[in-house]
Amino acid sequence: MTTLIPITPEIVAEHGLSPDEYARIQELLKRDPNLVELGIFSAMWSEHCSYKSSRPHLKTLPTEGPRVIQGPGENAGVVDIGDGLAAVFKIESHNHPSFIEPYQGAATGVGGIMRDIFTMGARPIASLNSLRFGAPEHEKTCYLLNGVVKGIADYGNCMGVPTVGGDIYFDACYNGNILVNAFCLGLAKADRIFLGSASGVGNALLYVGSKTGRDGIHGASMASAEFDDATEEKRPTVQVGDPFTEKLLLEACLEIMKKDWVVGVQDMGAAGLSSSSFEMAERAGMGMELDLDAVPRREEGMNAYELMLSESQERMLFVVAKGHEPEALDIFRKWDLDVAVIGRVTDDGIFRAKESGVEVVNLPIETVVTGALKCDRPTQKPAYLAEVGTLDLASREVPADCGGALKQLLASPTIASKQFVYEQYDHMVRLNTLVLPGSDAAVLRVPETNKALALSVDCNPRYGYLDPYRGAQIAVAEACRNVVCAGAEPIGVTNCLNFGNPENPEIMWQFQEAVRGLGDLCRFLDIPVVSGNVSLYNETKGEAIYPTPTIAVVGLMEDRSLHCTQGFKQAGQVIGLLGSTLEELGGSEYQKLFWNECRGQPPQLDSQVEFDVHRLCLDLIRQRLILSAHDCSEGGLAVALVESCITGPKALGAAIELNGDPRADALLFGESQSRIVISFAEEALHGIESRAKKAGVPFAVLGLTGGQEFQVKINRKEFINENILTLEDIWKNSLSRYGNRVA
Amino acid sequence: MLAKIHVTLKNGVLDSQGKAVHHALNDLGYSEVQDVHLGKYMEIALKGISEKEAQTRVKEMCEKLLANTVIESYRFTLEPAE
Amino acid sequence: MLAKIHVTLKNGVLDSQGKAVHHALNDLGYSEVQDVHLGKYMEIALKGISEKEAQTRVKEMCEKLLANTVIESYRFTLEPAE
Amino acid sequence: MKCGIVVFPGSNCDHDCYHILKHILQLDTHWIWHKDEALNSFDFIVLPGGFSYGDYLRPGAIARFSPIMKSVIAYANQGGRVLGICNGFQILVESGLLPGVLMDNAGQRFICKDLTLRVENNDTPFTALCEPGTVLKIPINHGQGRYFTDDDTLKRLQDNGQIVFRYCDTEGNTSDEANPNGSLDHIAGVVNATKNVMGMMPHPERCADPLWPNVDGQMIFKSLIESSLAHS
Ligand SMILES: Nc1ncnc2c1ncn2[C@@H]1O[C@H](COP(=O)(O)OP(=O)(O)O)[C@@H](O)[C@H]1O
Ligand SMILES: [Mg+2]
Repeated sequence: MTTLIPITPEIVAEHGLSPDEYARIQELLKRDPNLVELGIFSAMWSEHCSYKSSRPHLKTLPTEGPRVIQGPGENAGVVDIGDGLAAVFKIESHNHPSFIEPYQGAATGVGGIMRDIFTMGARPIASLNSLRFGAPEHEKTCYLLNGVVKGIADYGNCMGVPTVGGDIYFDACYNGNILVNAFCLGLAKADRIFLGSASGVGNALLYVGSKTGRDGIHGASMASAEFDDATEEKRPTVQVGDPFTEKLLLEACLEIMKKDWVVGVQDMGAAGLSSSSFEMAERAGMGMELDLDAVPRREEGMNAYELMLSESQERMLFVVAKGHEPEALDIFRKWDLDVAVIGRVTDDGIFRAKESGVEVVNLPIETVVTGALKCDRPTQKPAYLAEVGTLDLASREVPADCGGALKQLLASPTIASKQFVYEQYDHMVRLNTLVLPGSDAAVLRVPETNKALALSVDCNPRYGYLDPYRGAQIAVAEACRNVVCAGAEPIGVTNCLNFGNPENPEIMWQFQEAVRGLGDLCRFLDIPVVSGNVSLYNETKGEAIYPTPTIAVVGLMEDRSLHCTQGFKQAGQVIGLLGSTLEELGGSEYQKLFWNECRGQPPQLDSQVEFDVHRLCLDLIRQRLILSAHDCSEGGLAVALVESCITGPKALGAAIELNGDPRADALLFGESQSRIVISFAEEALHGIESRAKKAGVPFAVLGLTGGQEFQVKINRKEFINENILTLEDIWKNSLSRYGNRVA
Repeated sequence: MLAKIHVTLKNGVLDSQGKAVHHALNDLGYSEVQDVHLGKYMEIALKGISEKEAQTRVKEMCEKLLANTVIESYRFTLEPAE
Repeated sequence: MLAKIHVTLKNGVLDSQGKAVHHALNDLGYSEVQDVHLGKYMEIALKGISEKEAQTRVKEMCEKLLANTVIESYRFTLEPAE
Repeated sequence: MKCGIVVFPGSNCDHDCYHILKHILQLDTHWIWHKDEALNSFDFIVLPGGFSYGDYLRPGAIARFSPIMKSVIAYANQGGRVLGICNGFQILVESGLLPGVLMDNAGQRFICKDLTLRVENNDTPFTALCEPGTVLKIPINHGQGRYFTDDDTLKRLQDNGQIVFRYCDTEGNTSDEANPNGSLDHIAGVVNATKNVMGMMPHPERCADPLWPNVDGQMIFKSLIESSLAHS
């Protein structure tokens, strides 16, 4: 039996626990743990569950605000949006599993984040996904892209939750570690939020969902260990998703949550039954008693160790008030789900589990949940920064053919339209999507109100590589700017911090700087961080990914009719720019594509300027002075202008005149922040000018929409003159050409 | 030559389709059904290679493309073409 | 008893999945691949019935549910359970 | 006017259909649970889109054996009007109420996007308000929508005017480029011989709420309402 195996140092090491950590377990328990207990410690003290490296830093984030109903610490964050409703949202990573098995890894990532949302009592209404792949020419990239996208599509589509946006970057730093970050947003009644808390002695513990199998045993530990060649060889069991069961689980949960005898609920994610039961009991300061024989299982002969640590998907743990078990069972059976009463809440703070009548686990709950050794990991400014920090533009030439350069940029899979991807996602189901994917932010109406929510997710990893502090700030700024361009006011942030190995002080420094940047800008803009997730150890053979603090922002619009999109609406309208263009090429896509380097300083970010631009843009949209707004991001002004030309009701050309000192390529392709391309009817010019002046935001007229050519003059000299339909074909179809090629 | 390939889920991997079909058959009154597993079957016609070569090449195709060896196993036979 | 069932597309029904796999294999350099057909393979464990009964019952399951006889044909064998 | 929407486990466009029929078109709209056996008197019923039974085995294959389907089949055979949208269409072909099958999209990918259809026959309760040749803009959302049938059946469908919609370009011309999934003869929707059961892959309920600029989908529901009024 698993409990009789003596614990050797080898077994401890296999469980990813250090000798110090094991000594601490012995000290806390005043005895040796048995194997099941060791497994539980190993999972609960893994980086993934305990946040031992990151917690001290995360504590510094601003998490409060008048709208915040629930900040970090629960399954998802909750923000009040008025009318008695709340937005419930979170983003989470499924990076390691998706590298091993892209389809199932991404699918179960989507399933997991949706469970986080509906466990809170919210109906999921929209998903986003943020993806990072290796260099396009890397042999695995195309396969991984297709597998991940299909996994997200099949799961989300079957669930009937629209996938309305996301972002995708390609860079060699992800060759050995792709990132799959999934975001989900739900709506709930503000006074009917469910928490993962197991209170009330004698209350019943209900297991609901799929049967337990031997899936991903030690998955949580795997997600916390660096990759090496052997990991791929071993091909550990990955979890397999069943979206159909999850759809039933969703409907059943929302049905049962109308009852007032549901005490608490939590989904079984990483570390499965262990983490859900321990965390629920800990939050309520209670104990728990489990009968493992009652746990529904897929295979015969599963032991306590496997039952406690399996990561089978589509499972939840409910606590219902004593006496209501029969009603609860009826509801779940109506939905054809496996359900069983597997235990009770006790009051002594101890977790006990029995297998065939024999006690196999007896652990003090608080010790397990909060006892992990806090790591105050050392930090050190990375040596590479000194090498890459400078960029001598004088020795790099402006391309002779800027039109050709523009075409190359438009074809880059990082910049090209993501239509190939989002066409595979149902982005319309539930009839809320007012602005479909393809604009800066998706906009969803809030049913039964006049409101709408705008969503965007962002993070440029190259900026983070050159300066993690500013990289994180820009990620926040850009995600907010996207939401503002749609006409919404940012009200909440969730984040997924993807980094390398925290045991390396240089990585830990990156982490610390990014968290500081994220916190500083959110504080400045007064937007609370209400949920998040940390994914560390994203490195292979010592090669870490670039710091990737992915930021998702939710924005609120009181009047949904005031939403705005990025495309130019018709010919003969004036094109303008809010914000100013500096000579900044460090970390740009242009730099990477033409000089094959990532160096210098990332674009500057002035928090006040950013804030002012947001205010002004929202003001112009609300005054109905502008007809389109589009954030300038990768590829700079030229790419933003072309995108606006192409993404309106029909492709339009434009005649643009730029003036200024920066060199031509910086004016065209530099990625200066806090810039928004707008278009408007000529009559509006005056109003816009005076409002910009009052707001202290630089504003310039750039040209006019219309014709078949995309034409740019700089200081009166023509630099670009291309047929807009040619540009449209390149931008719209490059990614599908890439994704549809075989091998 | 004709390669006949069976691709099935590895033991212990959740077979959600099999589960659904199993339920459906039980509901239809086939109470004798105890378990259902669903897999793929492929026939690949090959030309211009020896059986020995085919053995290696088909194995390679399975590993690379036809089966997802993280969760699936495969087996195949080679037969002379009809 | 174990029923092993093969469900394949009837002749003349375009096998777009097979075609896609065929292309993919050719692109991967397997030029010896002449043709690919994809089908389903199912294993159904049966209990408490005779082989003769099973013969009728499995045929019925195929006709009713497991194959769509508008486009698919099926064949099966029965084996004693291991 | 009273109508019903059948909810299978895994249906997910049921709410959308309900919203359009109940809130936009103001009909007396009812849910019909798949485990129910009896069907009340409805003017028409809708089998909505989604992934009934996860689309496992084949889309619609398992749902057609839901308890309610016996009544749906009886209802249809007595002339009751049944509209199957997307997964609903797949269930109708699997249950034999409509001819043909719906196979994997030729491109092997799921597709969600707006596209255009041509109304081929307006002599059906589902299209009575359209002129023949009208081009409707209605989104599709499916991975298995390639309509297929044998030559004889196709001939019969063509001769009897059972092909109700074909995929076309914005000008109304059919072509392989305008056909998103490789459907035989560009078929996007068909009716049965008695024209009281229709299946279509595009989703009219996704373009029937005036909150969006496009309400072409209303043509189908309004036709149904109009002809049901005439019928009763
Ligand atoms: N993985 C994805 N899934 C769905 N939609 C995506 C994805 N990646 C990008 N998109 C959509 O494509 C559009 C452009 O994205 P992006 O280039 O990141 O915009 P921006 O640079 O303005 O943030 C957005 O509407 C976005 O939601
Ligand atoms: Mg972006």
